[in-house]
Amino acid sequence: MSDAPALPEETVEKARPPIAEAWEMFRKNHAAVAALIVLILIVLAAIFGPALYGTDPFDMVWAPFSPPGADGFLLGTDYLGRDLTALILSGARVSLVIGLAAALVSVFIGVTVGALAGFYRGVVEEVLMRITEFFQVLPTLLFSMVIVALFGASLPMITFAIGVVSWTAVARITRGEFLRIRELEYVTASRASGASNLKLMFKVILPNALTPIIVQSALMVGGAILFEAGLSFLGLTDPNVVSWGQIIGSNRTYILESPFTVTIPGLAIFITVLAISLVGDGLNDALNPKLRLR
Amino acid sequence: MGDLLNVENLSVRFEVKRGGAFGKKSYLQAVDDISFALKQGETLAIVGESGSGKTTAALAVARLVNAWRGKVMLDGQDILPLEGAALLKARRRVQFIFQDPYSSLNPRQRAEAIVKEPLDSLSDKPEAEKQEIVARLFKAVGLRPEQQRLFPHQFSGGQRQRIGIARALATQPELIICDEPVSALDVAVQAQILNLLRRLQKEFGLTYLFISHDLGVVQHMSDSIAVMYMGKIVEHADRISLFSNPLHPYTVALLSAVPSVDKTRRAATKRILIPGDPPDPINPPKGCRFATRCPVAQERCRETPPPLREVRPGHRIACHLVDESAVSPLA
Amino acid sequence: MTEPLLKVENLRIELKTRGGVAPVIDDLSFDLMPGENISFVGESGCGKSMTALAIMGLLPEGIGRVASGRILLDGEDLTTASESRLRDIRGNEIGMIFQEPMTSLNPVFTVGEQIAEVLRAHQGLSAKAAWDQAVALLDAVRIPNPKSRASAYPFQMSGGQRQRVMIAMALACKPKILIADEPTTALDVTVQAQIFDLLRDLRAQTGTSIILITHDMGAVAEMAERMIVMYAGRKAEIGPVEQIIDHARHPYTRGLISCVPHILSTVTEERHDLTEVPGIVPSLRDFGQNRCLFASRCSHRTQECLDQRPPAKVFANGQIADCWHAEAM
Amino acid sequence: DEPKRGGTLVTVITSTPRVLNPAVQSGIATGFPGAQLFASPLRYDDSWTPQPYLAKSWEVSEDGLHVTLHLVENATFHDGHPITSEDVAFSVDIIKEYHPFKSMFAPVTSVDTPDEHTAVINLSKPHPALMLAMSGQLMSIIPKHIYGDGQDPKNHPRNNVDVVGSGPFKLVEFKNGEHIILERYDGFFMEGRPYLDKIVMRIMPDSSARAIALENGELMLAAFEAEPTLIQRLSKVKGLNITNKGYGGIGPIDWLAINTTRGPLKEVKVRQAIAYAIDKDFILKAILRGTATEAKTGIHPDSPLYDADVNNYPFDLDKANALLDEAGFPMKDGKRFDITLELAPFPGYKPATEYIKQALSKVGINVTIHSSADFPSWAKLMGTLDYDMSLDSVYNWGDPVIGVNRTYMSDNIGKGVWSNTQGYSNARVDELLAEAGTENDPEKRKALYKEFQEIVAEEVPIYFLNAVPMHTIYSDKVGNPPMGIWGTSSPIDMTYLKD
Amino acid sequence: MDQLRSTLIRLAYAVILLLAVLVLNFTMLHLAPGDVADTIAQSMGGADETILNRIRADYGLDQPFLVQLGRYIFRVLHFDLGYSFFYNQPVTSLILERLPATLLLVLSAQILALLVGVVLGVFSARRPNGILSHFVTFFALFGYSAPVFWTGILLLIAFSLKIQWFPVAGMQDVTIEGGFFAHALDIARHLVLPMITLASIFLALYSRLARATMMEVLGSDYVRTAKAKGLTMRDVVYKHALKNALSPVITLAGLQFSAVVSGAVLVETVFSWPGLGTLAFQSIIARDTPTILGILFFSALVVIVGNILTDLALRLVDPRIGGRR
Ligand SMILES: Nc1ncnc2c1ncn2[C@@H]1O[C@H](COP(=O)(O)OP(=O)(O)OP(=O)(O)O)[C@@H](O)[C@H]1O
Ligand SMILES: Nc1ncnc2c1ncn2[C@@H]1O[C@H](COP(=O)(O)OP(=O)(O)OP(=O)(O)O)[C@@H](O)[C@H]1O
Ligand SMILES: [Mg+2]
Ligand SMILES: [Mg+2]
Repeated sequence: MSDAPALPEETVEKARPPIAEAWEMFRKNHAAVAALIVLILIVLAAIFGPALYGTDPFDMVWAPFSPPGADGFLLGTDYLGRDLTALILSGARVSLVIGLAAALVSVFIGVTVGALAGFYRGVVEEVLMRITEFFQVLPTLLFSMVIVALFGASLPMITFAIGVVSWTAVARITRGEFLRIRELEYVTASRASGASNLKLMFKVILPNALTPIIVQSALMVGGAILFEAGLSFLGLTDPNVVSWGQIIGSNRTYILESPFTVTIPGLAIFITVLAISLVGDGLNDALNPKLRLR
Repeated sequence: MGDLLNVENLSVRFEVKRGGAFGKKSYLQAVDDISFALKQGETLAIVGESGSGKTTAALAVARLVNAWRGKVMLDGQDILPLEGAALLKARRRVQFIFQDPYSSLNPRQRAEAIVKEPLDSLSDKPEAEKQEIVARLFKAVGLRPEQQRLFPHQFSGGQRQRIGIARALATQPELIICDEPVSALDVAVQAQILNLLRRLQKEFGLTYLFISHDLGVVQHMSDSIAVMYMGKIVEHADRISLFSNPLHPYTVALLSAVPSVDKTRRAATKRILIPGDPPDPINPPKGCRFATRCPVAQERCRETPPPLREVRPGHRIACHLVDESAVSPLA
Repeated sequence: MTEPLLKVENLRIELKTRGGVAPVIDDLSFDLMPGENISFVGESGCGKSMTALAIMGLLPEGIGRVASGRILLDGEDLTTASESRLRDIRGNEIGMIFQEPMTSLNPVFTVGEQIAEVLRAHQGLSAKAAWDQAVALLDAVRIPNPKSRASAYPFQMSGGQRQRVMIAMALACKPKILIADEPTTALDVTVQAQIFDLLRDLRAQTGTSIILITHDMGAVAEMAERMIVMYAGRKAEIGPVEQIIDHARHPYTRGLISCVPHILSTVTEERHDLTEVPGIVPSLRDFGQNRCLFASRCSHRTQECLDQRPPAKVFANGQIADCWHAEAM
Repeated sequence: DEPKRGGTLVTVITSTPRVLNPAVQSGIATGFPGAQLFASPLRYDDSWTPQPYLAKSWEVSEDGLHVTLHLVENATFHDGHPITSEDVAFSVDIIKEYHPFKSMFAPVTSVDTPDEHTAVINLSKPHPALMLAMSGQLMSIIPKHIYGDGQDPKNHPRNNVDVVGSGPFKLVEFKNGEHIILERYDGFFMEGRPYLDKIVMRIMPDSSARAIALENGELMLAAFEAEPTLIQRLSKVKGLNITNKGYGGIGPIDWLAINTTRGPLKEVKVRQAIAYAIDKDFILKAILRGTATEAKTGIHPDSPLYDADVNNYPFDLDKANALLDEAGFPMKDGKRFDITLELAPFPGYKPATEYIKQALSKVGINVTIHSSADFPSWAKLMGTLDYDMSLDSVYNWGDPVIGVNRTYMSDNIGKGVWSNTQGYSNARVDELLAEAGTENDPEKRKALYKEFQEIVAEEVPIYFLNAVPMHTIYSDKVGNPPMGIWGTSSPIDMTYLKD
Repeated sequence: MDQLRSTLIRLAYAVILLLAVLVLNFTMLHLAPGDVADTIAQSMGGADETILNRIRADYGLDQPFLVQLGRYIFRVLHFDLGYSFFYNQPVTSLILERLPATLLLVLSAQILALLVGVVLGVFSARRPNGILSHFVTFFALFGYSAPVFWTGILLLIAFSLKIQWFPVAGMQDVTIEGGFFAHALDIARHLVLPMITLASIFLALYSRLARATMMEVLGSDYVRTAKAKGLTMRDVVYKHALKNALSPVITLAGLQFSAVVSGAVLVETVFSWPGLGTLAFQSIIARDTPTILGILFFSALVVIVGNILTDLALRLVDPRIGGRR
């Protein structure tokens, strides 16, 4: 061996956290990157748009049903002559906040329930899964209509109602992942290393179960926005704030007169949810180790 | 020297449900009343077919599944009833190396964190010292220091297994349980790991409970061998006795089934094919578990289970058909 | 001398990967005689399965392709054959069994149906005749109670039984060649012995040639007449099994044999360290370089090895080794 | 055009009626089918004049305490039983007992039936409202032999299925949420009527859908359409006609109800300031797009009792601000005080509610809109006077005694929704209303109501905005659309289809 | 025997589940201010207190909560869902009158979505980078992202108003003359738009999933085996692969049953479809407790029956289901 010629030095792999690799993968997905940019723009518009634009969305500024572009109103005016641009901008805020908050609520409930059920198995699992099934059997929209109808259409209540009806999917996914991962040897290894149940659940298993949960939560933000739109459309909403769904709902009566008052907020929802879904898809591909290994 | 590990009448059973969540409960006795002892610094191998209960027995010894009955004495102290701090102390002494180098490392931890985890949970050493230990371990298992910062997926299978070994060594355990540590590896890499394990054993005076289904590996690694069939130890002997004079029909068949490059061996052994598959572990046969496939089974084999008894010094066997003369019924 | 049944000439298979196109099989040639059993050995990822798939015309679509070389079956080049001709050949003239008996059978059809299907497709048998024939085949592969087991689903069978079903399926049309890609790696030793025993018997009855892919030298020794040792997409050594085991000419072959703790007939107290082949297989990226790909792990390495691809050196009885130092071994 | 027999009229109602029997259920959903199924003693033309219907003639005694009805002789129920004075007496009993409008027959002490075709209604005091109460859907004659079987008439099984009516049409099918189908009753007592063979009433809650259906000819007639943009749009469609006639009887008015019992709204000046701050013109022109007439008092502008000369509150922010200052609510940081405005849970109120919020903010009144998702929640707030302001509508139902008194009488405070939910109490108003209720002389009666209207206009317990712009839309094919004061809540036996 | 036992336990559990749904919602409905008497009063153009109290007494609304709940549960246990206060009709008959319309809408939308979704998924899985595949991805995202009522409104504008191909509202034109066939055709014409609207969401889900599983299945070992047997591509794809790819899609479809009932609320509202959805909406607004509960009960029942049907369908395509949990 001593006389053997030396080999070129082996390249040492850089220590890159999985998140960096995921970003690398994500960047390759052009649709997802474009969607992310759109999404960021929408969020920025929601945060800064109303202040920058200046017009009070509730102010009647012009003749009703002025079409987009006419009379200096980019998106036209609604049935009270309010500026649709201002409405869309404030609506973005409410719709996004509800989307995020409701998704958080359901992720919180879903992950807790799913984690406990998947980790402890046995009676705990039985009981929790029966509860999950109970909520699954309830028709979601009807149930949330009942909640909102009964306890008032305030934003927190709407958010809560949406969260309460949509956590079951997260719970199932979390449980499935926990069931799968808890059987993997590294969990046993952690146990052999003396890790407590709490640590196993939240430090070992949960981080590894996050991928599908994140993807699902991303989709749920979109779902919640749609859900709120549905409730608003039915009139179950807080009239003191504007959301996109509500713009559609209250302008629906006038579609024959001015279809744009319905189409524009519809497009806003559509583009936002589409962007969220595309980002979710991108995340899915980026975080999926199966795809990364190739 | 006394026995480091003494397993007495260990049984493990799992609850299995058939026919949905509300189906009838039944039990699968994965490990059925096994006893063995292991001296400090030695290697006991457990061999047997897939599903014979090797892993389960090992996990029970390491307190990673709950034993149903029996005792696991570590230096004379039964570790099964231990809880809390005492359990953590026992964990420090018994560590585990897993079969699958891919699933046994947490993909979200860096290599150093994986190796350090047992120290974090089981010892109260200062951080600096822990890091020092980790660095030493990396060296001991033949990994480069800069690889500490990598994530598992950036390693090859053999390297991953080295991380697993380093982790097992972290708390300076006395007993290491190796559950098929090389069966997922390529033959070339397998040799590296086996050599490493033997080197470490000598260096640190480790005791191994070594599980494998590869008889070649077992022959190479162990000092004594226990053969399991459907949750029971059917034969237990030192290395030389077992390989040169296997007694139980199952052991004999198992040994004969191994293909070999060794021409003389091929010429010498007559292949004994045992027909069929192991019976349903939930409803095992009531007599000898092997009776359904045994070429020489008799009526009493099907009726009464044979006890495991010593027929020669250090050679225990559970077969009705082997008498004091210690001749295999298949011979 | 009879004509070879299968003749592979300078086969090169390229795979599209993220890093570009890699030659996963690089200049492979070998013959298979009628009734012969040839064995492929090599570490994981060296291209054994790709060779088998190339012969079947089943390289992963859009990823792998035969870049050059020929695969002649009875003189007919399979690399240029039409898809429908290949369909005729698959399952009919060449049968194949795969590594994973657990996943290689379709879980939602009965095993009888899965066997009968081949017969219907290739021999135009009626449903009834095909089924009866399937039952007969199950009997031939020693499945007890074949009549009723034919309507069992794969999940109702043990691993060994499934692999026997696979064999029955592959042999249903009495193919000239049977390719067995690691048929026993997922099975227990005792079951592996049953399978090998069965394959031997069937070969004796039908005269089918077998290409056995495995990484178990012992299995090669017991099953095959000739063996091909593969390394990183290239042939390292080819020749009669006994001769190679006794006197391998390629350092990789040597390593492969000596690093495995083979079970020995006489056990002694003394145990030597196993021979280590240091390092790991080159990654797909490095395949196809003009040098000896084993050089980085080889203790006999010289500058030559790093500069140029080793030539094939021919020895007695058709033993060929691709190594600069083959003679010196 | 000569009316012509035959044809199917496809028309629409906006919600499924609970019950088809108007004797136990009021409301416009029941009214349209109910008035076709059941006949009443009188009917009214479009100039508030009573006409014979089941009663071929009638007389009121000198003292106003006895009203005698002479019934037509050949009238039969849909099962062939003759309609007799017994049935009239029975119906009055049932309506007195079960109909929500207690004031309609409150003074009725008994009904005598001297013969089969004569019914004498005895009153405890003169009751001029009785005439209107005997018309439209308010006094449906129901068969005693069906509803007198001891079952609860309110939940009687024959209220919705196998209805045995007395009107020009009989029930073919009633499918909840889908349609009601009626067909001509051949035994109807009026010779040659009705003209239509069949009436299909589709149930379509969505106004746009109804508009499209009218436009593309799926519907031939729609009543109670009150959506201004749609009315405007449809008025331009060829082949469609639009009228706002036919709603004087029901008399729907949009109002801003004000809780006079709490907070700043206790002050008359504050209420007046609110009235000044609201630009009715904006509501009438921008929101209602000229489809509605202004309403100044609690009596519908179409009613002969309406007083158009009461104090009006022209849009005047200065006056509003001055009044608020006077009332002791000075402007601080652009704000005087907070109040809530209830959004009534029916379609159509949102624009005006949102407008009022915005309008009041201009005089420093910070309005929060509170929405109740369903009716009971809103009704609870209203009925218990647990609200500040609410925009909705109220119906006159013909005579003020029926639909107007309830809002102002101090003995009706907080008795549920559409009672005196303002907590308004004025002794003079109580007196005027009581007196007008028994005054048989039309002129004197009108004077009493004039004074009443002046007082409430001044004190603004309610700020009246406009008559609800209800319109009937019908295709050119429809002859004689219902134009009487009761509109479609009266029989459409004269309506016919042209070729 | 085991099968029977577990089926029975499952049924018992379903009953408990249904009761739990009822109790929870009954309680919630009770907690809210006001009751149906108010709505009844509203529908009558106002009513005075005596009438309101009378109505409350008639319907037992004046009883203590537990008594009301107990009575209700007692009745439900006797297969009586009670009486709709608002519609003055037994709830069961009220719902059964509306159920066919909803079932027709929901089932036809589901079937359409499943058929088209699977077909699109399979085609695009075979050419994962082809035009069709991209189209399916886009189409699926579109279906998922657009609010269903908005899609409905746009379809209405396009197909009922601009080009008058389909009727605006309702389920049938009662004036149509003719026999069964004419009526069926008429209902079909009314069904088209709402069905497409409702199907659009599910189509999105199914085609995506079908594409993904089909791609996975096409890469599986047993498909390779099938190819190695020399089967035609048609057999490989439509026999071996498809049957395996179906079960995840069926599972997903099974999970959608509750969503379907909810989705119907919006679609029915837009198209004035005389189904349970509109009834539910109106009953909630009217606080017609027995009807709301009845609808929840029926939808829960639909979900449970749907789950059982899903299980059966899964058993048909996947023999392993019977054997494992
Ligand atoms: N958690 C569990 N629940 C139920 N049964 C189990 C569980 N773990 C193992 N078993 C069963 O116990 C028996 C013994 O399993 P074990 O894993 O110990 O076998 P093994 O000898 O290690 O096999 P292998 O060689 O395949 O690893 C098997 O029949 C297995 O199916
Ligand atoms: N579908 C694929 N896409 C990309 N690369 C592939 C694909 N299939 C196989 N490869 C690569 O091709 C190379 C040769 O693979 P092949 O399956 O022939 O190896 P093998 O010798 O059969 O290994 P094993 O013993 O693990 O079966 C490997 O490096 C593998 O990673
Ligand atoms: Mg194991
Ligand atoms: Mg392979």
